[in-house]
Amino acid sequence: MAVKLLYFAWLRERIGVPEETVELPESVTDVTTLLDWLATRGEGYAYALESPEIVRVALDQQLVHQSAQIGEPREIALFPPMTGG
Amino acid sequence: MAVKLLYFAWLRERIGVPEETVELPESVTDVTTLLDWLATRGEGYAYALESPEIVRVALDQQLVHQSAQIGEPREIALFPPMTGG
Amino acid sequence: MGVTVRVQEEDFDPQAEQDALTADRTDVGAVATFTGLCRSEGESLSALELEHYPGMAESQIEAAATRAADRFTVDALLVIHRYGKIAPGERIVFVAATSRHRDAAFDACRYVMDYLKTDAPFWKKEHRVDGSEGGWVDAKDADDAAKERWE
Amino acid sequence: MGVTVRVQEEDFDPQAEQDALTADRTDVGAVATFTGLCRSEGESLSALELEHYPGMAESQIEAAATRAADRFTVDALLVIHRYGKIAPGERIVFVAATSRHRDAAFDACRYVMDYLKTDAPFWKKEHRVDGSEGGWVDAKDADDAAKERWE
Repeated sequence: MAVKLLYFAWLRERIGVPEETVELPESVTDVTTLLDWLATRGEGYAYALESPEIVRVALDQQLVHQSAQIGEPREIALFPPMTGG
Repeated sequence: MAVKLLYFAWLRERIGVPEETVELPESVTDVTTLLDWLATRGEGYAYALESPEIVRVALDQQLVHQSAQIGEPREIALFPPMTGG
Repeated sequence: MGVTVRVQEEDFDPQAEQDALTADRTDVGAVATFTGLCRSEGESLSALELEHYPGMAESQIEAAATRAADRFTVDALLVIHRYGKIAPGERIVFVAATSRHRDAAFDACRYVMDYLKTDAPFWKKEHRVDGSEGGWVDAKDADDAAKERWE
Repeated sequence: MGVTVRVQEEDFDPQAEQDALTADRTDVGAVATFTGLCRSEGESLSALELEHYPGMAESQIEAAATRAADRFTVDALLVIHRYGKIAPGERIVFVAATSRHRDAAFDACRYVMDYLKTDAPFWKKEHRVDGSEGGWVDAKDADDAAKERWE
């Protein structure tokens, strides 16, 4: 499944690109397996995801828990805790 | 003792004057006896003070309880509950 | 920490007042304001006429504002309260509090408003659209209760 | 009850925005506002650069504002949040709530600010006066706690 990944703030800086389209492998079923797989994609990814528990994930702009199933979203965003206001 | 009395809002309307200087009799020692005495000064006063418990009193611009001694203030103000803001 | 209180008949410019509190400052992160407007009460009122006790009005507002500024660590706290005849839609009162953080600014603003309602010597006479004599606005039990939440 | 949310790079005129909410209205008694300003952190910062997630930023703020407007019975609720590079002293965020009574206006304003802090996808990068690379502003536990008071 091809899906658009978006990265924000220091996740974007560490990974090195603001967005990319990737083919998710079968092993990726929920947010945890997504982050595990992404961390294997290179040094920047590993650095960005060294503390996966603090990474926030939104599927089609809806914030989800790390146990959430991925389903078939059009876009997946990864970002640090939000600091609005 | 001569003292300036100030009246506000519907107390002013009922009494008919915004202020006056009066000589307080010896019988007036605290706020309660002040209001009792004032109520005897005429029809407007009696009407204004028909429910003395809701009248607020300030001695030299300091709000006091009805049990407060009068002392020797320069001015005494009588008014309804305040509705600022 | 600066407390400013003005009791005046004329209207004012809230944004200019607020901007003056933060001018040349870069340590203020939060500005909370409250503006109280005259309501027409279902288009029945043509105006409210605010009577006040000069001198005591200023000192009572200053006392509440000073307590708020101390308690909530604000940088600046401004209160402007008008008197005289005020038409529906016009400003009656304005409170602005500045602080490093939002909680202090919100709390100070609200504290001042809660105390103003019951402790500031103002009284409001209604002027009716139909020309009949309006009454004096009654004090509300809800305003006494609002004040008590700070005690 | 109208909720308006704008996410934009350019600055705005808070008084004009506030006046628009009450224009031609005589049933609004209370307007509470909050303005969040960029702080220099002891003159160490030259700017904050706000990154945001377009689309989700608007929808998250709208969700919080709609909950606030329903829960506190406000007439109008406006939120403007800027992104891009913002210098110390400049506006970052503005919330204005109008209502018949002050409690609803204050509560709605504060509720929106509390949720914005933790639920709106914005991130702030520090630009330092000395030219060194600044870090990203960390999320605060205090902001999580502030949000929880509404739950």
